[in-house]
Amino acid sequence: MPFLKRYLLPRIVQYLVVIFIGGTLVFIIPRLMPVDPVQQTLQRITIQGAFLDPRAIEQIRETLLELYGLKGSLMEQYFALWHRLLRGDFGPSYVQFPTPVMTLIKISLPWTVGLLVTTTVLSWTVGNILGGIAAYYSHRRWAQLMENVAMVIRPIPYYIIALALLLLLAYAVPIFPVTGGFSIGRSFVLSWGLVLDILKHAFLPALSLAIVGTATWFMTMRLLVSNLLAEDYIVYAQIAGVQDGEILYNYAIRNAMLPQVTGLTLSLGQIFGGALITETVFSYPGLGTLLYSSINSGDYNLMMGITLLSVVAIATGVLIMDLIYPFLDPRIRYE
Amino acid sequence: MFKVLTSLLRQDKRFLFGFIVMVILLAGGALAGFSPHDPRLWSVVPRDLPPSSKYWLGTNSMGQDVFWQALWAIRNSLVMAVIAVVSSRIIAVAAGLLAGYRGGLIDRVLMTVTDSFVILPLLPILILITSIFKSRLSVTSLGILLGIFGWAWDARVIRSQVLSLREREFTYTAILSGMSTGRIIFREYMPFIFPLITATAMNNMLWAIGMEVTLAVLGLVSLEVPTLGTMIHWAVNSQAMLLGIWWWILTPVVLCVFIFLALYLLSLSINQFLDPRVRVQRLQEIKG
Amino acid sequence: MKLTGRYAGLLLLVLSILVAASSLALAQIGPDIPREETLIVDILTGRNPNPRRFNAWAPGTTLDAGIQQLMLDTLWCVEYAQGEILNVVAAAPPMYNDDYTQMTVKLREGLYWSDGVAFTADDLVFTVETLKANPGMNYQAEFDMFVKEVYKTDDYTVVFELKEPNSRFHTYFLNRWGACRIMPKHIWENVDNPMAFDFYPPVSLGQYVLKDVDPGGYWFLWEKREDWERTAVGQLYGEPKPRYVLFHFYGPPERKVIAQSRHELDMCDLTMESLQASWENPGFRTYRKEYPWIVNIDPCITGITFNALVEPFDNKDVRWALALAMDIVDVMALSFDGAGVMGALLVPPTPVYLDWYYEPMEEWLREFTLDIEVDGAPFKPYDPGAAKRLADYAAGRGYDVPDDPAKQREIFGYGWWKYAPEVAAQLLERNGFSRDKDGGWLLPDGTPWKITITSHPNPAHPAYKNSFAIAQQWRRFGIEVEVVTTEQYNTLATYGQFEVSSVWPAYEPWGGHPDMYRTLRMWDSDLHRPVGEVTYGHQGRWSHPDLDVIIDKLEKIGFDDPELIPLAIEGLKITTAEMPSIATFGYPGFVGWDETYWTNYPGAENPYQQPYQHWPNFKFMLPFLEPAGNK
Amino acid sequence: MDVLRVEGLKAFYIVESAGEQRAVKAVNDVSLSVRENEVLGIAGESGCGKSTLLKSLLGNIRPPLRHMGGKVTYLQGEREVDILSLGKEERQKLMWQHISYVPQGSLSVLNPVRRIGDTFRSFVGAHLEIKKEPGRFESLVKRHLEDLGLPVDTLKAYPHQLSGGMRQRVTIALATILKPRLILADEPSTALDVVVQRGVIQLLRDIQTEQRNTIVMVTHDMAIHANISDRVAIMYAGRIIEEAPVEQIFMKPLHPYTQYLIGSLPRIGDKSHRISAPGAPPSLVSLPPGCAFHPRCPQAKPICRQEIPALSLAAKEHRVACFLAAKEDADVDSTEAAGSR
Repeated sequence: MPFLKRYLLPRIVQYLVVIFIGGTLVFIIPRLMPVDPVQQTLQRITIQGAFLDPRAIEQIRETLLELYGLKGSLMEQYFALWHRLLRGDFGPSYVQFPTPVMTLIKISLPWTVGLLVTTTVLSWTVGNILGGIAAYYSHRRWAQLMENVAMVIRPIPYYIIALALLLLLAYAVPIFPVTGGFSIGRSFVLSWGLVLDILKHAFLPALSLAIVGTATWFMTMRLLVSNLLAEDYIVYAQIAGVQDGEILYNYAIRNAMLPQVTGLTLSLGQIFGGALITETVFSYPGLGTLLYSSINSGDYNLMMGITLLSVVAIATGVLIMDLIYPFLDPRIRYE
Repeated sequence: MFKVLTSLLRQDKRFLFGFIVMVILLAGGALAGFSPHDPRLWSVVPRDLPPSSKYWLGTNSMGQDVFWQALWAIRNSLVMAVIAVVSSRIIAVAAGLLAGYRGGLIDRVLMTVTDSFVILPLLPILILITSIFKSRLSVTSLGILLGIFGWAWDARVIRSQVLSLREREFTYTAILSGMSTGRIIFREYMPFIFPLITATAMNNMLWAIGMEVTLAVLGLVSLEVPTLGTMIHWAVNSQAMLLGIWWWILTPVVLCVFIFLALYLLSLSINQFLDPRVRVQRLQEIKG
Repeated sequence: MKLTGRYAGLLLLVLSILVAASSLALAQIGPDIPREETLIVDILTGRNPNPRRFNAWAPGTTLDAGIQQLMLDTLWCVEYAQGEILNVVAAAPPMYNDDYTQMTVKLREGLYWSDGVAFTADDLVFTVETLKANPGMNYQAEFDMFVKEVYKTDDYTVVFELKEPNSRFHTYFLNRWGACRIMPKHIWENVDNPMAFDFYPPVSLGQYVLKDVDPGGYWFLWEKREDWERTAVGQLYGEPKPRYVLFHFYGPPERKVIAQSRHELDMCDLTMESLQASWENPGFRTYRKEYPWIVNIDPCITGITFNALVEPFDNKDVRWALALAMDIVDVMALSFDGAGVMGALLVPPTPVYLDWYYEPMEEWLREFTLDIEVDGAPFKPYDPGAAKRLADYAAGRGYDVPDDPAKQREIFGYGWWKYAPEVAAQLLERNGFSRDKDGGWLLPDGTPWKITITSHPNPAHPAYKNSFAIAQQWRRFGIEVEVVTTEQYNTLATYGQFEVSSVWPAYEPWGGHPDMYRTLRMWDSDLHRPVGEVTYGHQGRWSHPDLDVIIDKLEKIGFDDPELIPLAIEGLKITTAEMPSIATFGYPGFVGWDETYWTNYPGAENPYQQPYQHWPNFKFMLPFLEPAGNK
Repeated sequence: MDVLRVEGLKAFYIVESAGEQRAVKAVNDVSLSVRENEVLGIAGESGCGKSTLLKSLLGNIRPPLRHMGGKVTYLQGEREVDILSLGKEERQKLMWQHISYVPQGSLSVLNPVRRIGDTFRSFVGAHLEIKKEPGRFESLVKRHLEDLGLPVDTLKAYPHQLSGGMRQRVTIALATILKPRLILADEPSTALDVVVQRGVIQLLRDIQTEQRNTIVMVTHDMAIHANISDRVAIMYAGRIIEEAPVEQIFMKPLHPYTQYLIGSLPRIGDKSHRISAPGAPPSLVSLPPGCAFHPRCPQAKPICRQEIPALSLAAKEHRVACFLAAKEDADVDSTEAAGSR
């Protein structure tokens, strides 16, 4: 089948290459860092222990190198990495030794996924619809207003937006919680109250992400649609008296959506890297803070685990996207 | 060129706005050299003063004049962005031309690498790298680092342009007339590729400036070099928002907005001037 | 446009539901936990990514979210506000034999684990034996090295037979900011792999027991035990007042300010700036109610460390020159707006150490000279008037500062080194340094002198601000300085890959005991390693034969020997004359307390206890807090 | 009876370049009437304004094209409506059921991501209530395609799956599904090869016979006009310069330009050299004074350089705008002359 050979096969090869490059990168980069995970652990012990005999530290160091699997040459470590990864094992966290990296990721992942999937999809949808509308009715005053607002919001550093929201809605007008995923002491039994509670806590981080996300999608979509408006099939449909709503949705947005869908895949894949800044600002219990603290503490395995997961997720997302793309764009299917 | 500029300035209000803002910003950056203070010295002026006729944008908690700091920040951020743009353009053009012109295996290999760079989660990787090199991350090296990660997208755009050029008549004519590959590329293709380079450069510049701010907020760049990012870093960590030192935090934020607006509007009208299709083409390239 | 309208409507509906839901319950804590019976405190070390791990004996477990404060009491504990050592689980101080090869511990009677099982000598013996047998666990190496045998003589007496003499073996069980804690034998004896065991839900020996944790690791809720009197603190101080203690990490300082403004955080650590931003919060107070607000009893000294193995910092004159090129008043002004207690010695200037060391050494300091002549007389670098200069600066900033010199000394410290750039220049020039035409310093080989300071990456950490402030001094003096803040600064220091670092200039002493062995021992020459190797001594890699002799002597005398202080003073004279690190000021603790729900915090006016929530001693404070009566 | 009357229509492209406003006079004072049930051909070189004229007839005037004057009146039942003064809604109501449009370039006019059937549905749905009557649309479309001899399967296809000829047929089917009284066709067969072209034209003709509607056919291809048109109007530089029944145009062209146009057509058995008009058509931005054709006209007289000839009756049903052909009608409307300068 030529479709298989010309379309599918290159994409699967691509998929494997990306994962390989990603895995190699996340193996090499941390090892270039002067952070020594054993040293970091020793430091924690030194801070926590009353007084360690200097000679004892030498002994602990040896033991830890052994336990962490950091003995042996880089090549050996590198092969050990792929060997483990193929079994879906990211090894133990160094800092939280001997807890497996997977356990830590599993604790944090649901929060990040919950927050980011919702906001990404929401802002993608809203941004695209508003962007399409604003482009279609670009001469109207409200459309221009929307564009100007988006144009000003877009470049403000996200960190500032998040912080400003927090100060505004948790400090100046304290209607939302400052931090956390849900109320303290609330039993974690599924109920309407719990759902509401989680939503309430997720609201500010979600809002901050949605504002920026919507503005970004809005601007791309506006550009795409305004370029499409000169297309013959849109002009033709307009002449034929097809209603604006129909043209906007089935003609303009449907066509402009194609690149946006790919964009969505890419940004959904980024979830596994965590919304690093969001989570730091709102102290949200997700992967972003986990990743950041793992970098700070030189926890190679945890770093590699999260980054690699992110690479795999994006690559898989893009692969799936490539596979279903022909269904979205009939032109590709019959190429 | 000059004629194009004047006609764009006269007929396109967006271009006019972007141009004026950009000229002001560039002039500001150039003016930084005349700063009466070493930007890395503290306690050169009284602390925490609001804007006044003496200190146009007030002073910060470290005893620096926000106005002059801002000029330095513009200069450094723009220099950083330009370096990022130039270096990423070089890679993108080289990869795009080679892949598009040679085709075959080279094309496939190059495009696979390119796609990998598009897909890799940039922020975690950049954080990893910057936390290694932080101490040595000057404005120049940060620019180059961002350049290394910012080319992939545009290499694809250039490649597809070359692909379509290759199919055109004049390429065959040129080949038949014995023109060398280099001459074909530079004499025949460049006029078509150059607009693409300009168009993608603006977006890349915005990306580089935004990335610098993110990394600086996380404290991952050389903090004593004033850039838009480090200005925000110091202001936030000195609680400028809570303490009401708004002139300190607002200055870099407003500058960010203006730089973005200027570059965005410039790129929009330049694109339109060159070819209204380019932008769509670029965005549609995502699907690869 | 119909469709858009519908979307907007939907969005508005969701929004209003959320807002309505939010305004119903404002507080962070759930409805079942009464706020007025709960003390909410900050977690110093941040989010705990593995919140259901309570194995305090494996490396890496986060301890300061309740484990060390409320759950696992230790044998002894340092109390540095009063300068004493408390017997907590132990009933008495340790008893050594004459050659320090045997240590006997008497345990408190009537203590119970939170699951109702009695605490006995078996628990302690089991703990030591278990740790000793499991490589990788905390204290395994130490116990392996020193413990020949551990056994009980009765249910409340444990004897340690040591392999070699060790006059300070008990300090492994002396809680300063961590110590060896005791395992409940009845739980751990069934554990196969003590390293992997999570110990969840945990069993407590303290007055509180874990009630709930955040799966995300941001908070830990502890509840008062019903049998609180069957604990060491119960026997010592009685019933703790809060029914719940909530450890809650809010994030960077501004978030703590916000939380306190909402009365959702009672005790926390702030920074100078966030403290200033907190004044509008009703009920807010600091350690001192007036300027400089900070905690002055923290047993750590800040400063800057030279790498003695790197040129030109191997030269004592260079180190002294850099000290004299610093204006301590400007350093403190830049880093904390003058709030701090300056200390010239490598000893934290807390009230007890001022009594033990600064007071006795003041006369010596005043007369101390460098071997360089200024105006024909040996130069005396000590400046007893530095505190006054700092006080004048603060007054100039509009703060209320007492005029009484004695009060000023108490608030700002005893004195520091003179700001004498010209003497510094003299010191450098006689070592071959020179200046270029712009006044920039050149190394003896004629190349420009550039110093890189490696520092802590967290803006909330004192070392961060301090290194930038010090960089300013040297830059003004004509040296090119770069500050590199990096997560790796500690590792870099341990490997000796630095020139100048903001790691602790000297190891912290016990805090509540005059013994300086803990500090001085780190400069022992046999601990030092070349650059590129991990050092187990002080990262500055400086040592001195005379100091080695003093360390040897200290090692041979016991913890309560009257010679401790005189010996330490001799050691400190050496570290002063040699200037291996420059001490600047005591660790400024910017504590912020909210008095809306709780009062009688141990502030400067009544320092009955150390003031932090992250120290193990926090538990001793709880019986003295008073509910403010607000609902 | 005239189903469409164009009076003094002017539509210019207003372009700004280098800060100056310039008018591209694409449709410049065109008057025209279309009778019921006829095929009116509009011919001319590319760039003469014929496509713009069609756009204006459709009321599809959007920047940079601007309506500068004149009326386009359709007769709808008993009612006369000026399409250029209608609101958007009303204009759309007029479309497809009364006026329809077959565009040029069939690939680009069909939505690439929707099936042909969906495009039919949205076009029909815009004018008929098909949602409430299930099956009505399906049977309508099916019958229509069958009538036109098109396979019903094409409804399931995407535009790019069809051949160019099939796409053009589909476009024609799309334009005629609601049996419009008037079909405006813009180069419907350009870019197709000759055999396919013939089929497409034949299809249009069949439809016209079947549905008894009126067609305005714009194409530069005189052969097509010969084939299908009843009357032909020749455009040059934004104006209609000659208008006559098709036989008259071919047999007795009066305007020198038309003569060149006809003269350049290949004829079976004629081996003589074909003469086309010398020079190139003028720029619509700066028209020459007087008759726009005079620089290319071998018989130009002084008056041709000064005044614009009006379109006037030269023979029965035959009107021409040329001082040479209609000497008796030399008095020129001075206001119009001023307006076009």
